[in-house]
Amino acid sequence: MGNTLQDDALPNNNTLLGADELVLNMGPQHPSTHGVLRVKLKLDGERVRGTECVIGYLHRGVEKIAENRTYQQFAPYVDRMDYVAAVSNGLGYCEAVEKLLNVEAPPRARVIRTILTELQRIASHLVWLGTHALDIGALTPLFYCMREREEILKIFEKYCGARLTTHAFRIGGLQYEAYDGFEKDVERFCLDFERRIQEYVDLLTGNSIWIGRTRNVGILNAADCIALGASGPILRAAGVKWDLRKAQPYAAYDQYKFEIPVGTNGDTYDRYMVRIEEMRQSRLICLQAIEKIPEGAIMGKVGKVIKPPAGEVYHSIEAPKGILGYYIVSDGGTQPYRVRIRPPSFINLQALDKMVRGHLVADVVAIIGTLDIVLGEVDR
Amino acid sequence: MADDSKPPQDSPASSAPPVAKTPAAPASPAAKPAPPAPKPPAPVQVPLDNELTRRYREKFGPAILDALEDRKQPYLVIDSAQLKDIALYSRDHEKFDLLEDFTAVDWPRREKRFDLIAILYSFPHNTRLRLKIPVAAGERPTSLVEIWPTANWLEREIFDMFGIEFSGHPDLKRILLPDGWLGHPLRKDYDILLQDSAWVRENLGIESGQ
Amino acid sequence: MNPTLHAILVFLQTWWVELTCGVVIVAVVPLVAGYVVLVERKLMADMQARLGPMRVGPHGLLQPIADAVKLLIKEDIIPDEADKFIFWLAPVISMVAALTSMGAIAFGPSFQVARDINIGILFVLGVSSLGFLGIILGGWASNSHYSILGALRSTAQLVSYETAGGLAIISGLLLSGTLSISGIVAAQEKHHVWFIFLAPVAAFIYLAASIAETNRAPFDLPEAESELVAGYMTEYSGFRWALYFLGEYANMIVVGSVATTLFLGGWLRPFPNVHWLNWLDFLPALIIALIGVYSIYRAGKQPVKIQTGFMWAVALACFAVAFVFAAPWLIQLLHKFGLAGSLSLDFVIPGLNGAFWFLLKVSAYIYVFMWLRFTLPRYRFDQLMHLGWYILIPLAIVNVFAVGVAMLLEANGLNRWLAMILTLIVVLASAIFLVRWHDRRTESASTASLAPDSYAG
Amino acid sequence: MLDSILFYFFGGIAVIGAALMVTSRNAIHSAVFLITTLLATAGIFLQLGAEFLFIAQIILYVGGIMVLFIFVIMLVRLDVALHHIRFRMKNLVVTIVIAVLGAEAGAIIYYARKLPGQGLFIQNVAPASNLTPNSEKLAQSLFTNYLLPFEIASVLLLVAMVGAVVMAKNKKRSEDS
Repeated sequence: MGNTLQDDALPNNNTLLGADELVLNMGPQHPSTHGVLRVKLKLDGERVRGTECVIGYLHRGVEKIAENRTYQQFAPYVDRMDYVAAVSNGLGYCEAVEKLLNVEAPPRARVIRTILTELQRIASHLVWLGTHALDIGALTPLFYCMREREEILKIFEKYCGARLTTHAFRIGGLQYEAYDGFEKDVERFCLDFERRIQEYVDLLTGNSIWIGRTRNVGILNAADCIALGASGPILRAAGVKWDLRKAQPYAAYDQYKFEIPVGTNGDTYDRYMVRIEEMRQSRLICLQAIEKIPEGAIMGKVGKVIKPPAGEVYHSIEAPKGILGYYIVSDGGTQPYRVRIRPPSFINLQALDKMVRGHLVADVVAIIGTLDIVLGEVDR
Repeated sequence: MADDSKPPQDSPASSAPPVAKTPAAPASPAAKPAPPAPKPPAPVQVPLDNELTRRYREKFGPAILDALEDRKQPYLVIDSAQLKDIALYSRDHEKFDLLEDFTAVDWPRREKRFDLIAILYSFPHNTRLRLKIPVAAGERPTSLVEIWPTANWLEREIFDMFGIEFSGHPDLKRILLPDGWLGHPLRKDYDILLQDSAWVRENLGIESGQ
Repeated sequence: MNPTLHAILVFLQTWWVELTCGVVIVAVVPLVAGYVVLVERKLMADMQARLGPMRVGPHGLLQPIADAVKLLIKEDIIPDEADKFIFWLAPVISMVAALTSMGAIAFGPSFQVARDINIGILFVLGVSSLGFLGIILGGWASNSHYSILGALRSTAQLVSYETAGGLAIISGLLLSGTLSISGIVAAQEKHHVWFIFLAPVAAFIYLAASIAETNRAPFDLPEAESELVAGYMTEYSGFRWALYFLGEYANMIVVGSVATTLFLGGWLRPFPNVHWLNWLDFLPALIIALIGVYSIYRAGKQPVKIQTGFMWAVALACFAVAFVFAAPWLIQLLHKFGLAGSLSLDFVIPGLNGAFWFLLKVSAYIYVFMWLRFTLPRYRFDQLMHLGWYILIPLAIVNVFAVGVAMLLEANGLNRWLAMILTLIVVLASAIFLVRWHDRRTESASTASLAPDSYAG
Repeated sequence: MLDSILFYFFGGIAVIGAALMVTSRNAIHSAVFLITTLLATAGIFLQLGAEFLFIAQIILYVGGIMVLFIFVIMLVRLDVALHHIRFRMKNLVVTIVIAVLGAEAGAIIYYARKLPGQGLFIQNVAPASNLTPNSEKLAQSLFTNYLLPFEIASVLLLVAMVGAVVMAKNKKRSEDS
């Protein structure tokens, strides 16, 4: 780690062989860096000898903003970090503050939260699948994925009026009751979705080009994953059967049965298979959850003004991209003294260097895709 | 040795305001005075004495300054001089193999104004432990990169946001903010106008754009 | 009479078909290329559960024209560090090569610029491969890393796949015994079979090679969008970019034409020697007329009046074309009633119908290109090279021998189909062997190269 | 008439291209002008009815060799190489070369007059359109009369190719170890 490219200036291309290494500047405006990631690649021919990530183009100082907002005011900001999985961000934040307050959301709220979060996981994985396939040159899955994601976003829209940055949850529970027909919508989506997943599988899983492009590409074994802090599907693809939803259940996950898919090889293909299977499991969780949503209140005992007692708390959830943690320090006031967000994308991105060394430029694209980063979250 | 849970020690001993002590934030006429010190937290934290902390105390003795529990989440306050040894011990013997997060909190009125927070997770035991390392303003704590490679970017972020330099870090430079940025934003005395007025002075040739 | 004028008149009298065809090619190909793009977008949209261009004209029918206008009035950017002369020259080379190579293509028995050229197919291949010069020079002149990587990839790809494609063509040429385009088609007529059935492996190899030569997915590495932004044309904008783009689509038409000529029977209609299928000659007029009827049907459904008018115009154009196609038969009909005197247009039938069948086959070929593009992910560069060198080229060589052997066997009295099937079995067996062998090779290579590196962090 | 127009057209382009190739400073520009010259020569072949020669010129020289030339020029720093070539006696060398070439050209023109036939400047040529197509004839003579030289040339090329591959592989292996 910590490789530095000394020579920042790009050499004239007339001197390609004169310079042993070619520094290729990928991004921040590049079609497949998923936003504004900039990667400086040290190339030997087309083989990558080293990388340096330059990030921060999307930095908005979210953690600083938190110090100047009340607890409720800050909640919408977290949606804007991982904007393809806003609901998960909100869940993590609300639960962290609830822990700080020592309150619990009522059971009904927790089940609805679980359903929405799992739908969001599917949506996030769909965005990942579409863009990842697009990076590898398959144009069509993107549109199929967007078609299904649209159904999920419609449910979100019906539930809280927003599609992308939903701010669906409130500290202490929910603001909105599930709308009439919520269960039916979710059920319809879930029943339909199995068939839809099969479409992606048909297009990609057995395709020899897809296998050639992903198998043995960007291998990250379990030890490396843990050392580099890589979590989520990346860790599971390396064969570690670990999921925060099982290890330290939050929301209502302890009530549902689901499997943790794991890979063996830790390569791009395994990560693909793990995420596909995760979508299936999320679908199963949703189906179980809508079976019986408990009746009752949706808001816990939280006052209009949130003033947690001084102290600190760390709470993390299994976001679609990995461990999403919130470390919140309170000084007893209405505004948090410090909010630290552990963004999974940021930490997963750190593994890029290790994964791409020795691979070709084309693999860099595939590996950035398989890391499933969202720059809004990396840069915060 | 200060910890935020101990109100008597929270107020700084020296009378100089903390702003003057921070080398990376140049004094600016537009800089606001430091925000008022946070109210001393009520003692929600309770001393912790379980097997784990006993083992740590046994091994490191005085380097474990305190062992507390806050909302059932345990944490150790440790001496920054012993950081590396304790980290190594945590990883290898206590099996805290994942450095889940590494960050800092600024307490400007305290003698050692920063707390480094290392959040450790153990896959075998499914437990978390927080290490809290008080660090003074000019101090250079040891880098954890060799123990947990994931600390690389996290330490860069701490440096970027708080100006804490780590000794032994392979490539310590700003990560989220541009290289020419002034000051370290997550310090409590950071003034957002600082950057703005510097830019205005440099590019427009006037004293302040506000 | 003025001798100069006389000379010019003689010249025009001798060469009018060629001149007309040339002008038509230069004038029409860009437009056709634009509409190929539209068709591609529409097909892609259809396969991807969306609508595609719908705004400009009914169903986006005027989209290519809007695109062309947009590209024409766009700012023409030449990078500061670029080599201006070459930067200017490169797209021109690309476009000119594609258009020139069309000169030898026979779009029908009488639609050909270079009619007498007896090396027709070589001409098409050689001249269209010059388009790569444009790509390489453009990539170099842009002075950008993405461009030069695209140019390098392009060169390597050209060298590998031209070889495989050339060998595949040789298999076809062995069967036809001539390089002349009309000779090849005549040979297929004489043999009573399209060469794709006699040399299916060669046709397949040529399909793969031609996709690679036109830089289309899954072999579109020189311009791989997600890796090299736009490859060699990263720095191009406006109409220079459009020239590259048109060159690419014109090239698609060229390789489609070569494949059609060599493997799909050129301008011959299906079963040209079966007389009871002669009614197929009437099909072109019927199909075009049906398109016109469908346009009228759609015209009623257009939301805007001007679009309705446009659809009517399309319908009328279709009917006009259909009428031209049907004219010889109408005149024959008139003859029956003794009305048309000595007028006869029968000589037009093979020409017009030939052009129709030829373009239909080319379209089908291009459709396969598009279909593959929307379905398959992109190869990686080394995989592309391996596919070319380790599988396609050896297979093409084996296939050349196999076709030769089959012809020898046939000459010695064996049934043609039996000979063909026997050799095909050999070729397929060698294909399976090559793929197996290559898979094992790469597997061992990848594990070997990854092992020492995997703990570098 | 058309023939001579075309001939002078292509000939002019070939000469101009050659001159520009020698004089231009940029190696890629030189290559482009060389391509122009080669294409113009190919055009002359076509005008003479030598279709196979024409397409061989295009495929081999322009499509093959020149692409490789450009490939190499793109990869190698030629500006540096040119610096090394400058030496003190270059004017003398240039003068000698020009003198030798001039003498050679003069000698050819002088002696050509004395040759049987029409000499260097042929006055009456058969129109190209009257010539018979010659691709098949070329093939026939290559594979009958000149089969041995043809095969020897092929084997030579094969040897060169294999040799190049072997050399490249050896270099790579020594780099690896």
